[in-house]
Amino acid sequence: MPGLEDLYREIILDHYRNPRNRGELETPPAISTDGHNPLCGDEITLYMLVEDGVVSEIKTNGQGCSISQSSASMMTQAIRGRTLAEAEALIHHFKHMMSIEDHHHDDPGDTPALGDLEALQGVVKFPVRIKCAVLPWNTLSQALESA
Amino acid sequence: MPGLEDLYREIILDHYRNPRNRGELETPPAISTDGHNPLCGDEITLYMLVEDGVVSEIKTNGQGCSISQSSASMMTQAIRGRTLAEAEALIHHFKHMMSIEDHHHDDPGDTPALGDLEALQGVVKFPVRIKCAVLPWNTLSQALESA
Amino acid sequence: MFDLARIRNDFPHLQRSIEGSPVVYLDSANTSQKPTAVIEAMQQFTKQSYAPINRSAYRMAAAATDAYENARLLVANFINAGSPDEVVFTKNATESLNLFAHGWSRQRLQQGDVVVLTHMEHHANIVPWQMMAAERGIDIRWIPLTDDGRLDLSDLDNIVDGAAVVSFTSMSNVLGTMNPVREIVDRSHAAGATVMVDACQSVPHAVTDVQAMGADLIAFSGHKMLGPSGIGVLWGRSDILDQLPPLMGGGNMIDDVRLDTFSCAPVPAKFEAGTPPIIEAIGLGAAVQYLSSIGMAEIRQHEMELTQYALDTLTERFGSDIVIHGPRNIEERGGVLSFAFRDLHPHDVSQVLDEKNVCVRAGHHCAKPLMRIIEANATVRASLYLYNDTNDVDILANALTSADDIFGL
Amino acid sequence: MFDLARIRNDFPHLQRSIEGSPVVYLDSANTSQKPTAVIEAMQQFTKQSYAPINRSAYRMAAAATDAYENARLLVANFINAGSPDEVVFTKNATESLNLFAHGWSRQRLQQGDVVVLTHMEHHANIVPWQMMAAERGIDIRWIPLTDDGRLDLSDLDNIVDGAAVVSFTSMSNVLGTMNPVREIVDRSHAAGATVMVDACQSVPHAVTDVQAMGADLIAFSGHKMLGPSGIGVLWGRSDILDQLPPLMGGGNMIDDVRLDTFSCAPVPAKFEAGTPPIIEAIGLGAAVQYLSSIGMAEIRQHEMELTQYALDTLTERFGSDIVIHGPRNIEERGGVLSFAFRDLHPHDVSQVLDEKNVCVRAGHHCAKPLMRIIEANATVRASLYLYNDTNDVDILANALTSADDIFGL
Ligand SMILES: Cc1ncc(COP(=O)(O)O)c(C=O)c1O
Ligand SMILES: Cc1ncc(COP(=O)(O)O)c(C=O)c1O
Repeated sequence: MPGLEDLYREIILDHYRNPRNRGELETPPAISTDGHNPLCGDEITLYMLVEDGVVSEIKTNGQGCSISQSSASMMTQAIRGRTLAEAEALIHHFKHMMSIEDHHHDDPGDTPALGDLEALQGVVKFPVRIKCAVLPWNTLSQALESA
Repeated sequence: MPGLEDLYREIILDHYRNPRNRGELETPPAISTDGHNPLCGDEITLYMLVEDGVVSEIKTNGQGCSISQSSASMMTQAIRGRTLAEAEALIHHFKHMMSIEDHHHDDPGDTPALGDLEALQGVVKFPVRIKCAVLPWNTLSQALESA
Repeated sequence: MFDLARIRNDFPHLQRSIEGSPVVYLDSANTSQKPTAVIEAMQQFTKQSYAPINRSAYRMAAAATDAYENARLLVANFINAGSPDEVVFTKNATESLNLFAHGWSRQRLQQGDVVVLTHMEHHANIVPWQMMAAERGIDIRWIPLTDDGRLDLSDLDNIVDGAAVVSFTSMSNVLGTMNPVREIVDRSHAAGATVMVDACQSVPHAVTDVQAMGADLIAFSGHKMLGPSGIGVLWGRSDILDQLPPLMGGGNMIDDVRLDTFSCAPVPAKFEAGTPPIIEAIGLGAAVQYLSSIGMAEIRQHEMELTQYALDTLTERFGSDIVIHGPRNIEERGGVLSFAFRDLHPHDVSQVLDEKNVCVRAGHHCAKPLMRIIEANATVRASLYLYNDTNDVDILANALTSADDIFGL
Repeated sequence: MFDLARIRNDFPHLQRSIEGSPVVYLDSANTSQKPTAVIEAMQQFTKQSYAPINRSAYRMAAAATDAYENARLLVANFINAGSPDEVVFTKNATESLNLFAHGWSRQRLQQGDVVVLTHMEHHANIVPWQMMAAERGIDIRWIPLTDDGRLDLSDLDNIVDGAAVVSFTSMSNVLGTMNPVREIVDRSHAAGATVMVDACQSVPHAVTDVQAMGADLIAFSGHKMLGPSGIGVLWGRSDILDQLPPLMGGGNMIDDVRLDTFSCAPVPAKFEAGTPPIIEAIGLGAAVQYLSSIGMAEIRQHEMELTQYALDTLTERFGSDIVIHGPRNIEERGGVLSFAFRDLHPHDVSQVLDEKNVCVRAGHHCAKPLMRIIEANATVRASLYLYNDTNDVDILANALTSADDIFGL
């Protein structure tokens, strides 16, 4: 059995205790999107401001477990300043890491590095928690659709 | 296991092959009542003419197995000429024999003898067939209610 | 390879004998016996892995959820569904049929809209529509029968013309007739109808490929295909299931619930309110694995041969004393033999057969409209499955002769 | 006598250990484990007696029908029903609740009619009524909660005034609160309402006497009371069941079917369309026999003691770091302990507990409206049953402390 240390890496707990980019943005000009996980009740609201095809501001709000919260926090860091295409690529990249998507866009040219997010790799060993990690990303997907 | 000879007594087969009082009566003055057994599809129509509190005429029609048909045939013989109260008593008596009623009106004064019907006693050993034997009697019960 | 001796050995209940003579089980169209593989899978799961599914997050619960979802995948593969999400677990085929009939009618049909059924439907594919006819003013049209017990398709295009729904059985549970499913589906689709197939009698006995079949939805029951009681399946194309409202509300089928309103989870959860048949899904999964290990084509082949043998044997032995319903051509029928024997009532025939431990069903087989049309208030029905053999048929035939002794004919 | 060691021995799944440490199963409010008696009864029946019920007439089929009806009788006696005909087998409590909510609404309720629920209902007793609110224009009124998680009955007479139906849970699956059922029933009856009790959480844990309870209908599930998945119960007074239309149509529920119409069989068959959960009924019968052999009063006594021990232990160990929902008075609560632990998310708590093989549920427990009212988006819930002991509680408490190491609090 994988140990809990695989799940609760120091960097994850850090993002959980000190979430980055937490809060709201004024809508409009920003857009807001709600996501939730019916199994555990986690809820997230994502605020995103897109200017010239670039995510210039992104914030999240809501309630959730350490995994969904830290995933959201790290996601905002990774996404801010990215183009919409890069954001899409990152979503696929992340879902691939979570082993819920087969196809990996492994052309390094258009796939930004995951950075801190690599720490969430251990979640794969705890399949029930994958949904927690992916919640912010699914919400981002939705947000991009309406952007 | 009880043998089939307990079920298919000669007298039963005789009533099955040569049903008594088969046919219809004009309604009115007679009343008619339908009964059926949803399990096996048996259907019976009972015609009854009541005059001065006495069942002066009774006939049955329909389709059914040897047990329901012979039971109907014997029933018409036993009921014809009886008062309504006697008919009621016979129903209870018969159902008691079929072991589906606890209380037996065993005051011989008001309980007519079952006669040929005693031959149906063997049906009790074949519980699935009890419903067949009782079908005409339940139909008679209903007819008496509306009489 | 189709190894009959080994197959028979897999079914503990068929090993039984009553008063020295073996049990001859000829009632599989009603419900089938269960192989050890299914019984063991359910027992092992209950003893070693039982836990809630879709609700709790600990490993045991996650493993149980995986086992349940794996059963869905096994069933999906068994019928060649496009995705496991198209497979809904219900309590039986009857719930599957009601789910569609009620939901679709309430969601989409108006007074005067037409639903087409056939004269050979089981009550489970009639009564739900009659309920909706009463509630919503829907009209029911019927595809009639030919004299030899097949669907009379000569006027089909007229009958389905303008119909909103066509719902019909892939195989009659009374006549044994296997219907030309693809043809009816295509002609119904051409008329613009949504098509449901009651596949209760075919899924257990032949290869099922929902994509090749072309229907929009199919329904079947676990207990007729070696699985346990308490579980049925509704398969539907995802765009249809997305539009279909749930029959029941409660836990698991929701996305969110507030005091004033609720929203639904995606399919298939939307249709699985409450704690589902967990142990039963494990059993059904084991059943389709068992069936696949033998091969559905091989099972169909065996049943065709055995049905031919039964038709030949009974006709040779009893000539005009026996009237067997349904088509003669073995390609067009399954292993269901409904018959009338002399002028004896089916109930009496079944009683005489029971004396020899031959288990057949006597009655209307939950198809009363059909019975009235074929002018029988009941039939005797012997139905065959992979575990039956020619010896079973011989015992049936011998037992029938003993009716002579009793009824002195 | 209540012999805990022996009881624990009766549950094979509780004998399991994962990586050397025993499984501590604290999720019985979700679904219970099954004793050998139930597993064996189902297996024996499937191996030696499986046959169709209510359809065929041979001895094996008659014996299976008797076994099924005997299970109904056992359940009827278990809840002190006036007659076994008042016991309807469904697939789960959710179906039982839908059956009543949908049927009664469609048969008897009009736009503007009032149905009263409580803020502590499970989705299974909310969503079916919301569906009917949308379909029929029914109004839902709510009985609110007190601060300590009991029903606030101070305004009850006003709330139920003019209500057609009052439907409420006998015990909250989140707060553990046991409601004063008889009082609510009487005051609702006084207002002229028909009363349904969702008895899912009380029937498995305490003596149930439907006649003493006074309600018109109750619903519960087999899988929470040592029985298998795939079976639930609706009990109703016969005059109510007579008036209630069926939820589904099909075989077994009919009296007659013609092309243009059908008529219903008497209760309980009217509500049991299709092949019922046969093997599951056998299992549920064995479950109530097992429970009765131990004694429901004894089980309640054991759970009260254990719940008190758990409340004391957790409060002593963690003081204000743990917030346990629901009433403190042990007479007013069952063995369900929902809590918040420090500021940790319930999902993380359950993960840490799982590491020690402690199985608890973390989430909204299918009661989202309640969760919003108590301002938690989730709780950790440990729930106790007859097979739990003080050692289980100690392991839970120890496992909670290990959260410190991980989250460094
Ligand atoms: C209070 C209550 N009502 C209803 C239900 C629904 O029961 P089931 O899922 O067995 O249908 C549950 C169980 O989750 C419950 O706890
Ligand atoms: C053709 C057909 N449809 C529907 C059913 C109903 O199946 P179940 O009773 O399992 O719901 C049956 C089985 O009796 C059947 O043979």
